Amino acid sequence: MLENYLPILVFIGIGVLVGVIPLALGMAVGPHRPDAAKGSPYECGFEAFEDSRIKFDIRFYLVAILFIIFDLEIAFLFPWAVSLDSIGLFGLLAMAMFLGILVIGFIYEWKKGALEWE
Amino acid sequence: MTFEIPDFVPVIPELFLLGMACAILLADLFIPQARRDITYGLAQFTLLGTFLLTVILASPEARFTFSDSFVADPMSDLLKSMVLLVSAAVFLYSRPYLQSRDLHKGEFYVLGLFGVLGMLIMISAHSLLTLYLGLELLSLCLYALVAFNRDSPVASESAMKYFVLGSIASGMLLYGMSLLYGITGTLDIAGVTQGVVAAAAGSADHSVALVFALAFVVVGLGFKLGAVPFHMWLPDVYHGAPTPVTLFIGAAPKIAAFAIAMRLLVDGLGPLHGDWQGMLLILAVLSLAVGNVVAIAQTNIKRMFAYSTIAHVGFIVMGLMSGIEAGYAAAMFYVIVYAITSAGGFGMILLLSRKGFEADAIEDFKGLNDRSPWFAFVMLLLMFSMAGVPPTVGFYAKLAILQSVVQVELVWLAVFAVLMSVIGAFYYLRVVKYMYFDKPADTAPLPQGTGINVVLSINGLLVIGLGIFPGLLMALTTAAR
Amino acid sequence: MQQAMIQFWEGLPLIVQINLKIMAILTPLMLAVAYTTFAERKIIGYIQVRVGPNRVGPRGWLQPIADALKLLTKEVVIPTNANRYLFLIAPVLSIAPALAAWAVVPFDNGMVLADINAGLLFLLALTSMGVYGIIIAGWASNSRYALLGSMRSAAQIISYEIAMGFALVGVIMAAGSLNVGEIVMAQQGSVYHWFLLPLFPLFLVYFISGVAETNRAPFDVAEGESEIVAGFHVEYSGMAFAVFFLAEYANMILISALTALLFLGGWLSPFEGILPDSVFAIPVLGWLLNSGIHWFLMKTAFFLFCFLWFRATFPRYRYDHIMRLGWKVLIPVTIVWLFVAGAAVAIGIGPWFA
Amino acid sequence: MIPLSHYLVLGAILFALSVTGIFLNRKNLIILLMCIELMLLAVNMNFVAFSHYLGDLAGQVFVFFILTVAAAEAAIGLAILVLVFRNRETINVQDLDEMKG
Amino acid sequence: MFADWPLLSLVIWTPIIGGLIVLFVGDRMPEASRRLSLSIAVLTFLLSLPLFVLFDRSTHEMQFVEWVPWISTFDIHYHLGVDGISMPLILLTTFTTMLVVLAAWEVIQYRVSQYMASFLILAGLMNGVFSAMDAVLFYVFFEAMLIPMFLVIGIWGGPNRIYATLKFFLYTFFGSVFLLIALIYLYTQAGSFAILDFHHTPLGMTAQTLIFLAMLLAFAVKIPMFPVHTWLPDAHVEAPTGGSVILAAIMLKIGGYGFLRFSLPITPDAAMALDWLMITLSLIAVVYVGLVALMQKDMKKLIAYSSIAHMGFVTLGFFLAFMIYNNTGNWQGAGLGISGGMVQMVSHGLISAAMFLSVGVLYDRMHSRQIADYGGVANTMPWFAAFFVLFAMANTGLPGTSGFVGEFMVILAAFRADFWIALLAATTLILAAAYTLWLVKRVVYGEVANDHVAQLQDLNRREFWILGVLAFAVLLLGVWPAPLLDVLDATVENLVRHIAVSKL
Repeated sequence: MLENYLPILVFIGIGVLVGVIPLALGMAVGPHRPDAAKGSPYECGFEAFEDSRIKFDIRFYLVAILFIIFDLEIAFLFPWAVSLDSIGLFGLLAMAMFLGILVIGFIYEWKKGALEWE
Repeated sequence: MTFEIPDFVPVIPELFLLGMACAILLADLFIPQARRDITYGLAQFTLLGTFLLTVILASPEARFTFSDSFVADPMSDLLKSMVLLVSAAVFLYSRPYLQSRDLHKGEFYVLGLFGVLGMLIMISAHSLLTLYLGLELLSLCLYALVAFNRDSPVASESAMKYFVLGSIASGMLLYGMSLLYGITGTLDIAGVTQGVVAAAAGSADHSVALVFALAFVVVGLGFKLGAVPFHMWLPDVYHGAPTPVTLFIGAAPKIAAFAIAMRLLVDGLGPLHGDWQGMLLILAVLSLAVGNVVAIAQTNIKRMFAYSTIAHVGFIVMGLMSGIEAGYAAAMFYVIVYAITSAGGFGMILLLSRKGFEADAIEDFKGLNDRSPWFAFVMLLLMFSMAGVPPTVGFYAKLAILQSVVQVELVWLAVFAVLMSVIGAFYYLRVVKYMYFDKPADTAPLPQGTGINVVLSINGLLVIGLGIFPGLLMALTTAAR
Repeated sequence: MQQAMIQFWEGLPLIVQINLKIMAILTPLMLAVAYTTFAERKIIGYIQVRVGPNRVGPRGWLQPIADALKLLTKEVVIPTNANRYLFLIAPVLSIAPALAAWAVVPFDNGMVLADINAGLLFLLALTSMGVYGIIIAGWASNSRYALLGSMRSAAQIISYEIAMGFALVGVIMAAGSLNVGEIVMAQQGSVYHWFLLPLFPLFLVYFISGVAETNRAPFDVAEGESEIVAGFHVEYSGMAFAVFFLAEYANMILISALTALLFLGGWLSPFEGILPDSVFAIPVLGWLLNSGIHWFLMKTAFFLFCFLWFRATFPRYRYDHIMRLGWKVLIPVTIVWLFVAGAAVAIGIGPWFA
Repeated sequence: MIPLSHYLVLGAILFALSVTGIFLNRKNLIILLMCIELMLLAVNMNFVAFSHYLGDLAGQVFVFFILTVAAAEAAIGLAILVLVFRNRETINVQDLDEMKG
Repeated sequence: MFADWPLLSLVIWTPIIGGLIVLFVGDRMPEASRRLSLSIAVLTFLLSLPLFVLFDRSTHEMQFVEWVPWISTFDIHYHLGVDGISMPLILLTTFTTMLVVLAAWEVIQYRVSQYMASFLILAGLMNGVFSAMDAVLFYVFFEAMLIPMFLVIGIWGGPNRIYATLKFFLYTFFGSVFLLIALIYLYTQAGSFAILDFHHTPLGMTAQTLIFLAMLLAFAVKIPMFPVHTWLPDAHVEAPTGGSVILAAIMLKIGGYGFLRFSLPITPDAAMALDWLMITLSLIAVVYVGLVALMQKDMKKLIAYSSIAHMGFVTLGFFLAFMIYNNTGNWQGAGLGISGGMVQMVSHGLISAAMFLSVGVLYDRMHSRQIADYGGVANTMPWFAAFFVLFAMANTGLPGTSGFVGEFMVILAAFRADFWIALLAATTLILAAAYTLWLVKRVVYGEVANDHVAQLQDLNRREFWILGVLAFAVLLLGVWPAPLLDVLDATVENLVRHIAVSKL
């Protein structure tokens, strides 16, 4: 059972290698001649006049917050969906209720304008 | 595998509340700001409806459902009724305040209703899981409510503190629960009891682990109740939150917190009474001392109430600690009385506040007797009730607790408690002093003819009415145990 | 001979076996990635009535190799104020999950590296990992454009991930399993049994989300050359950039493969159940018409083509439109269809939900 | 088979880490939020381990609920954090000292 | 016909409910509330008279008993009843309340109805204290009393009223919480809150001692005894006249009553063991506080200290019993001390009320209580001077006044106990004479001290009647104490019998 996961672990390791090796290779093979202009962040020809770690729109937070909630609801749906055959009508109704509450929250967000990006 | 359809009858009040809360959440979206009172009306209807359902369905038998993870018994019936009534009063007191501050939004009521739902679930929890879920439902609503005034730096700061410390508390409680689960192999409260008995009788490892689990549970509960040394959040939250929210937090959730303490410690970990008695004893002593002493130094009445709450929690914990049925009943009586009294106390702050003016300094009560003898009198009753002076009901609450403490032969603790009450009396008296002996600084007339005045009066009179006839409520709490 | 090979194979240590298997997956995959870039330029070229790259090698066939060599010899510039380690970790975080996800992708019945029951969960988890690479790249670069690009990109990805997740739930409901192989087998029978039909809205949602997840046109505002000059990887050069590039194409192929597996029956033949069994007994033709890895590759290739096709034909979406589409169209559609599918399960509408 | 105690020790270490993090951290509220999440994960570790060794599914169900609650908590925590930053222009833990007494 | 009435309840609730009505009549109609208050006070007094008339003097049993379940959980009952020691005090209460209401007639102009209501409610509560036969009920009345008194001193008091009233409240509250613990402990031992059950509950010596000390704290603060007496001068000085009167005349008596009702019968062995302490403290009160009184410049303070000294006499009388038994081997004369203490309490109730009212009369005119501001008042206020001298004489214990009877009885008892104690106690006669007469001399006699005194008006009719009635009572009790003694007899006798039996 658990040994089925071994290939996955190995694969992840190899995946990382596939990322690391070209990088290392590139850094080894490619030239290395840094200068001030090269090292400065890209700025369409202007000098950077502020810290580039700027404040960004609060909506990104909002999206993150909503995502957490919804993603988790999905996590709930997964086991339910798998076992739908065996839990019968009651399971279905229970999940319908669950989804109903989720939908209520969704409607609330929608009406409150949390989903707007004008 | 098929599922058995659970018995829905015991949860009808909760289901009604849930359905209505969802409906209100949606309905509120389509109600224009000018007619926000509809939301308010619906919320009140919901609370009263739930109350009626609770009362109608009440019975002296314990009714289990959802695989025994939910129980409706006399204790839950009583505590739920109280939670619902107190919350209804809270909503009533809050409305004018919110209206005058552009805070009158449907979210307040919806969050409040969900919070109440959380409390009901806590009260009826008969499994670690439901207990935790109710607790979190309540806590999450409260965090959001504290931050309700989005433009207030103090409110957001206190919300943050509340959130962080509340989450830590939940984490502690959960960790304790996880150990309990590991030791007893079940989440069911009754099962936990059996498991604890078996484990305690078993190997020494198990009993060490049990005490370990117990310590975490007690710490978590201590946080939630606001007992010293886990009280740090309480003054800031009381102080920083908008007053209606402070009122909400200050009143009903204490009942729920008491309920989970009962379910967990008494019902679940009853066999470990010897172990938790000592822990609670320390909590009680510290709470009494810190709460009463620090309250004296406060100038903000919300903060003062916060420390006074801590002191009251000390009394409640004392009742729990006694470990006898009378003590539990006494603690229950105390917590109900406390909820009623503090609802009145905060209601009074709300009554005195108006647009652009927060009556949250103790000095704002100056000369209240000249402005309104009646409300000064009501506040007087509330203050004396908190101080535990007869004939107000606060006295019987303390009496019952002391009685149970003396009964388990901890007379020194009773003496300590009453000494601390004497110190406590001082700051309550200070409020009375401002009201009666000083000239008013603020001469604006009090609002007239609103429902608040009536309910607040009833609230105040309840304190003395219950003081003259405490027998009924006491009988109820005794029967609920 | 065959016997000997099997014996030799079984004699190898497990870890070597696994590594060989992985190589067997990775090598073609990397080749596919390389030639997808080539195909992209060619196809878009033809759609735009150009010829595309045709200089390097016969008809330009060596172009990807040349690209790779060029990138390899370029300097990997690390901006002065960048967070060096995060800056270098980001591309790795991008590509590793895009590749590792293939561990649970079945190519044919039983032809899968790791036959795990939580396959779909694993896929969902790994595809979610990609967003870390983007965020970290944007943050570590210490450039406004990169940061803005990464924020946009991250917000977009997680928004579409919800719709994607809901769509997956529909598939699981129909299949009753999280094992990708079993999901494919649940679609066995005939082309009507494929989930494309009962879950058509979910299929659309899934594929659109897939496109958005990979930041491909028309949802490529994160790169948005005209506004934020390549977005989160603006500061990357040389092989560091190449790795991001690889990751993007690997993800495209993965999404295409998954769409084929989840909705179009994977390796199952469209003729199954339609043609009489006797046809499948015909030596070569029968093998071609019967289910097998070639069907899976063909379906995948089709969706991959769609990716390129979209890029060539659709104008870029505005950012608020993208978010609106994700939240206000796709999510409601999936939720509604979940209810429909739930009802279908309750009633037992065949052949999918029986 | 990995013995139960390993998991428990891991859980305990995670829990201790999170508590330490909460009490030592004076700089950044986000770290606090992360510590809280870590705390819940430590609990989850315990529950899953116990559940597996007891052969009782209830523990895993509990984990599911804890995850949900953790998500809701994180959402509210982030929202409050945003509010704090908007009102105070800082998320430094030490700067949250407007109320005294 | 009155015998069937729930007289005690009436005496308690008539003034309380009446007070609430007065409160609602409000400050808008001060005249109406004054009249209403007076009629309620008079009605209450009339209702209390049957208690005296119908009192069965031959028994120590509780009379006029009322018994209704109240808080069933703790077996607490609304249990009322009076015997020889409580009945006179109830009468004293209702009587004094009338005078207080009258005395405030013109003087109090600020928030009249609240003032009147406070005193009426206070009267009801004090009657409750004296008639409660259930410990919790007793405690409820005992504590509830503090609230109106707290307000009375705080609202209508002098410049330093807030300090005084807080001190008053916290001292008494502090003392009484120990009583509460003791009562709760007794409940766990006796199984009920009935005071009479407490009397018969056997208790170990440690328990008795602790309970005795707890109760001592409560009652000593109340009565007050040295060294917890310091709140009293402050409270008296700051309180309005009515407040002082009630405080001195009745509230102090509750301490004494508590000793008789609780300390002695519940913890006789501890009381016996600790009687030296009580006697010492009493003698200190008598002698030392008497000396302190001598030094006072403020009339009210002087009377306050004199009250403390007199109450020292009361406690002395109560606790002599054991010493008499120890020194003589029998209980002969023990009752004399206790009866003497009781008579002294009643008498002091009248005299101190009269003294404070007299000072109030002066204060209303001059707005000063400093002795130095007066002199030669007799010249301008002859009637007042006459009354004042009479009360002063009574205060010193001049034969023929009520003050004499009690002191004489206590001193007699003291002689049975110990000569030296008696001697020390007797010094009170000299000390009291010294400070009281010196006060009289400085205030009443001599030349007219200043212009203000010269402009003083003599008593008006209201004041005349108030003082007159008091003077009559003082003299009546002085020359014919028999009715009071009759009432006390059976009860005191029973008390002595009770404490003679060890509870160990």
